[in-house]
Formats: sequence, structure tokens, C-alpha cells
Amino acid sequence: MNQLIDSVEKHPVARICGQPLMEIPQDLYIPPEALEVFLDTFQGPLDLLLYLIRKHNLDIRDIPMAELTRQYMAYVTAMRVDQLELAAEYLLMTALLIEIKSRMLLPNPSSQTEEADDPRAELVRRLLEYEQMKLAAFKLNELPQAERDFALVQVWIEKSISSHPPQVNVDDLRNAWVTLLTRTRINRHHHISRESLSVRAHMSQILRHLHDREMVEFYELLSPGANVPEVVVIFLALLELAREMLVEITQSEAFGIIYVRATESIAA
Amino acid sequence: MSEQPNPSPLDSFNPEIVKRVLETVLLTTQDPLPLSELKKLFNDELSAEVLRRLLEELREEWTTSGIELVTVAEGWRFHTKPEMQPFLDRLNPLKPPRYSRAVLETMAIIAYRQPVTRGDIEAIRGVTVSSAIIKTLEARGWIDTIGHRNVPGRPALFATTKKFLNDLSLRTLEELPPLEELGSLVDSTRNQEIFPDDEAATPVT
Amino acid sequence: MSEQPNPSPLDSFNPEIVKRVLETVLLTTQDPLPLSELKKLFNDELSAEVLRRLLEELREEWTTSGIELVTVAEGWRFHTKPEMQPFLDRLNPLKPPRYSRAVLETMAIIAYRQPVTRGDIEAIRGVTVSSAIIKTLEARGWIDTIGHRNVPGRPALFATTKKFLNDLSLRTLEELPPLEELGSLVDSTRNQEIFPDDEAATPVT
Repeated sequence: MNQLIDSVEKHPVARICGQPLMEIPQDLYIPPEALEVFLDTFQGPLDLLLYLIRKHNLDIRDIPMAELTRQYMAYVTAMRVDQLELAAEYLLMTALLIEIKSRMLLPNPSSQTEEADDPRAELVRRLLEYEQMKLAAFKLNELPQAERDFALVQVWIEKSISSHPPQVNVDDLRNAWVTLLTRTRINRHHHISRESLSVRAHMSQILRHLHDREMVEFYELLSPGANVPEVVVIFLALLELAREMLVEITQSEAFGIIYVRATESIAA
Repeated sequence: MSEQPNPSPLDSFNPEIVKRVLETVLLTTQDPLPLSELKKLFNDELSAEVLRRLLEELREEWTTSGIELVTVAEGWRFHTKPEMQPFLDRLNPLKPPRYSRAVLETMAIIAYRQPVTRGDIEAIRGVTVSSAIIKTLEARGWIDTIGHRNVPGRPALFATTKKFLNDLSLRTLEELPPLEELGSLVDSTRNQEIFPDDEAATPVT
Repeated sequence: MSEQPNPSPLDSFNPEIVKRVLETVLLTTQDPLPLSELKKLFNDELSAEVLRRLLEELREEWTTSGIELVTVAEGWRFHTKPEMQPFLDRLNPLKPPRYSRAVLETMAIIAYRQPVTRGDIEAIRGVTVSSAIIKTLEARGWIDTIGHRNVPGRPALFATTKKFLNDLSLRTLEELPPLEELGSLVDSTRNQEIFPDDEAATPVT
């Protein structure tokens, strides 16, 4: 153990901090302006720590703890709103590293020969296990995958059309949407905005209503028992319909009756 | 796999290879494929004439097997010969047929983005939506036309029906899986080099 | 179905006809078919031995085409050869999801460490595993819950499904890529002291 402590002292902190700042952080601190990029790039503190060790020969014993802690506190404050959970995970890692460092600085005479007492052992074990799984994930993704790398063969059976219609469940639609989402992210021309589904549903409902009748009064669209959120959603649906030029909203005088009609009935 | 190299035009124009490609594509697609779609396979560099002749040759090649290549209203497709039906019936439980991805995606777009026109659906999917797909969903009673958008051509606006909700055991559309959370699950950057995996992937010694 | 006449046993036993029936059935079915299912086609009158031989012959016959007959976890099925993918992509630029690293890492941990709870996965990844990740893998049919660990909260135990193996064209979990040996994290030439993990892997000090 004395040997360990000696080696800690022999390796100056400057070895890891001496390198110029690149686009990837040099230590566990993530500059707030780059936060989004790094959170997307790394899967969490283990992933980042592993990267730093592999890429920059970061020595987990030699991290400048005081500086890192100070930076982290500022960072957590900045991130409190939307990334608190992740910030907490990074903080936990920092705390662990500080604990390791402090334990290593204090000679522990009672366990001179016990390797198990090396405070780094558990962290090293976790890092290696994580790395193993990370590599496994990478290789798994390299395997040819149905639909992505090859198609399944399926020839039409004439008879099946009428007798058993295909079943669809919610997960099928969900998967279909994930596919669409992936594609729209690739071809940036199409943007799928994240409107609330209830607004879209009410848009359909209003149009259905207008389908049978040429014109309705605004208040008719609000069911008598509607609660506040429903009224808001119906109102939003109406605005969206107007924006998409699917309905026309008219009011002949101030505070007069507001009429809503489908634009197609105008054209017809 | 956009990183796959494009097949060289030379290979694509060898009639035997063209036939193998046509065969493969038709065997993987339940929806009939019109010539206009099949032409895309060869970057529209083969004429409808040439393709039709090769498809006829392919039809000939398949006559001795249990499935046949036919033309239906919407285009070309393989289907099973009637004499195979008794064998197919012995497999039980008969696997329920499934909708093609095109149908499912169209359904998903109508469910989540209604009311939409065919043009809207095509804009999101990035490909043409055949009438057959819309007909399939209408025939199933899952979508209907609830109006027309007041733009040139007055395209029909589609929305989901009550039957759609019933058949999927949903009470309201809000019970569909929320979309917000899905975004993080797909790989937003297809470029591997952005990830630090490259370094990490070197063998550990 | 019962009104259909049974094919005469004589015909069914002609090897060429048996092969045509097998081919037709396999071409119409996306899900792999095990031998036990295929035997039903011939009223269980053909041995698994005979069927396997004929399937191997069929596999041979298809080698020059764009699709191939393969065996996966749940049986036999046809799928397209990788070199056909660029053509298929032209027709259908729809890409199935490429999963994020979070999803892939979760998948790897379940595949290699199963059965595992969400807590186990979080312990290895060092971050929270969202329900959306688990849902995505469940919806794809790659994982399912096979029980609950008998600890407070009775967390679900996840394992991979047959579909996971099928979709990756694997017959068993043993065919997954082998895990990298656990190595060491510290450059052994620079650090004199021994890590527990070093001994197994480092050749020199």
C-alpha cells in the first residue's frame, strides 16, 4: 500500500490537465454550453469516465477533485431544471472519485496486503463490466438485422384476404411511428411537430360535425359538460383548423355569434 | 444502410441480374408493384418495355412452381396457386396475415396526425401512397373521409373511425402511445465517428 | 378448409412435389417454420430426416438467387441476401429504426446477462433505464418478462425472446458474438502496482 501512495505522489496532476481543451471534455466536468452534445454522446458518468481513461490516459487516482467539485456544483445548478436526474448521476460519480482519492491518501495500516481493500477495485470492476457490455452492444448492432439489413420473404396467399383480416395492435402503430421518426430525422425536409394528439383528435371531431351541417355556431362545438381542459383543446383544435384553412370562422359584429363552417362547403 | 455502395449500372443491366432483382423484390412485397415502382430499382434507366419483357420471362420461369407471377390492377405480384391451398390449410394455426409496413405507417400517420390528406401522408413518408393502401384501410372501416381541403384538387381529408378504436381496444385516441418519448430511442446521428466508440473498441489488453 | 380434397399421399411423397410444397409454404410465411410444422404438411408421414434432406436440397437450389433459405432459432425461413438490400432500399427508402446507444446497451445487457431486472441494467450502465427503452424492446418483440425477482418490489426479470434470435438470424444465444475478456484500465508499464484484474490479462510488467 505504501507503494500505491508513493505512486500517487509521483504522478503530478498536471499530466491530465496539461492537454489543450478539445471538443471532448478532458475531465468529468462538462462545459454547460456543450452540455447537450455531450449528454447525447455519452451514456452517463461511467461512459464518460471510461472514455477519459481510454483516450487521455486519465488516472482515476489523479483527478483534480477540488476543481472538479466546484465546476460540478455550478453545473448542477445550471441543469437543475431539465436534467436533474442525469446531473445527480454525474455528481454521484464525482463523490465516489473523491472518496477513492481521500481513502488512498490516508494510509490504512490494518489492511496492508488486502487487495480487496483497494478503494478503486469496485470502480474498476464496474468500468470494465460496463465497457464489456458497451462493446457487446456495438457488435450486436453489427449483426445483420431483419428489416434493416435483409427482408423477409412473404408471398401473398390469395385466400387469406377475406377470411382473416390482419390484426394490428397499438405497438405496431408505435413501431411504425418510430420508423417514420427515424426517417424524418435523416431527411430533414419534413418536420413532425409535437402537437398534442388530443388537438388532432378534436380537429377530426369538429370536421365530422361540420360534415353534416353547413354551418354551426361556435358554442355548439363545446359540449355542455366540457371541463376547462376540454374547452381549451377544442379551442386549439379550431384555431389549428383555421390555420390549415379547413374551416372559416366568421363574426359579423363585435360580441355577435361566431359561426364556423368547413371551407369545402364554401367552395362547393 | 445508406452507406451501401450503389450497385453498378453495368450489373443492373445484365438481364439475368435484372430478373433476379425483380424476383427478389416481388417475393418480399405483398402489395402489387406497378412498373413505375419497378423502374426505380434500376434508377429509371430501363424502359417499361424491357421490364415487361423480363417480367414475362420471369413468369415463364415460375410456371412449374407452387406460386405464380400475376398482374393485377395495381401491378405485379406473386401469389400462391390454388392447388397449394390444401397444404397451406394444414398448417395450423394459420399464421394471421400482416399488413405491410406501408399500410401500417399510413395508418399511424392518419391516427396521429389526423385530419390528413394523401399529400400530407406522402410528405411524411417520403414516398407515394398507393390508392390500394387507402382502400385497404377504408375497406377495413378504420379510416374515412371527413371532408376535403380547400386547395387545388380538393384532396380528401382522412381521419380514424370508431371502429378503429374498437378494433384496437382503445377508448380514445389519447390512449395511443405518446410520441414525445419516442424521439430519444432512435439513433439521431447515423455517423458512427461522432461516438467515442472507435477508441474504446480497440481490444483491451 | 375441410371441404378441400386431401392431396393424394402418392403425390405428396414424390420428392419434387414435396420440395415444391415446402418452397411454397416457406415463401408465403415470414415467421420461421420448425420441422414439426412442416411435417404437418404431409400429415406427419414424412420423417424429420427426409424433410431435412429435402430442405437442404432446396437450400442448394436457391443459392444462385437473390434470396436464401436459412435456419434460425424457430426453424426454416427465406430471407433476402445482403447484396439485394441496396435495391430494396431504392424501392422503399423507409428505414427501420436504428436504435440509440441506450437501447442497444440495454439490449446487450439483457442478451448477455439474462435474466436481469431493470435495477441490474442500471447498475451496469450507471444511469437510469427509462421505461421507454424497455417498451421499445418489448414492442419489437425482442425481450419479455419471464418472472419476478423475489425481493422487495418484485422487479420484473427480462430475457430475450425467440424473435430476437430470429431477427438476428441466430439459432441459439451461444451464437451471439463472444464477449471481450475483461481487461485492465491502467497502463501496466506506467503503474507498478497490481490491480486485481491485471493478472489475468497483462502479458508484461
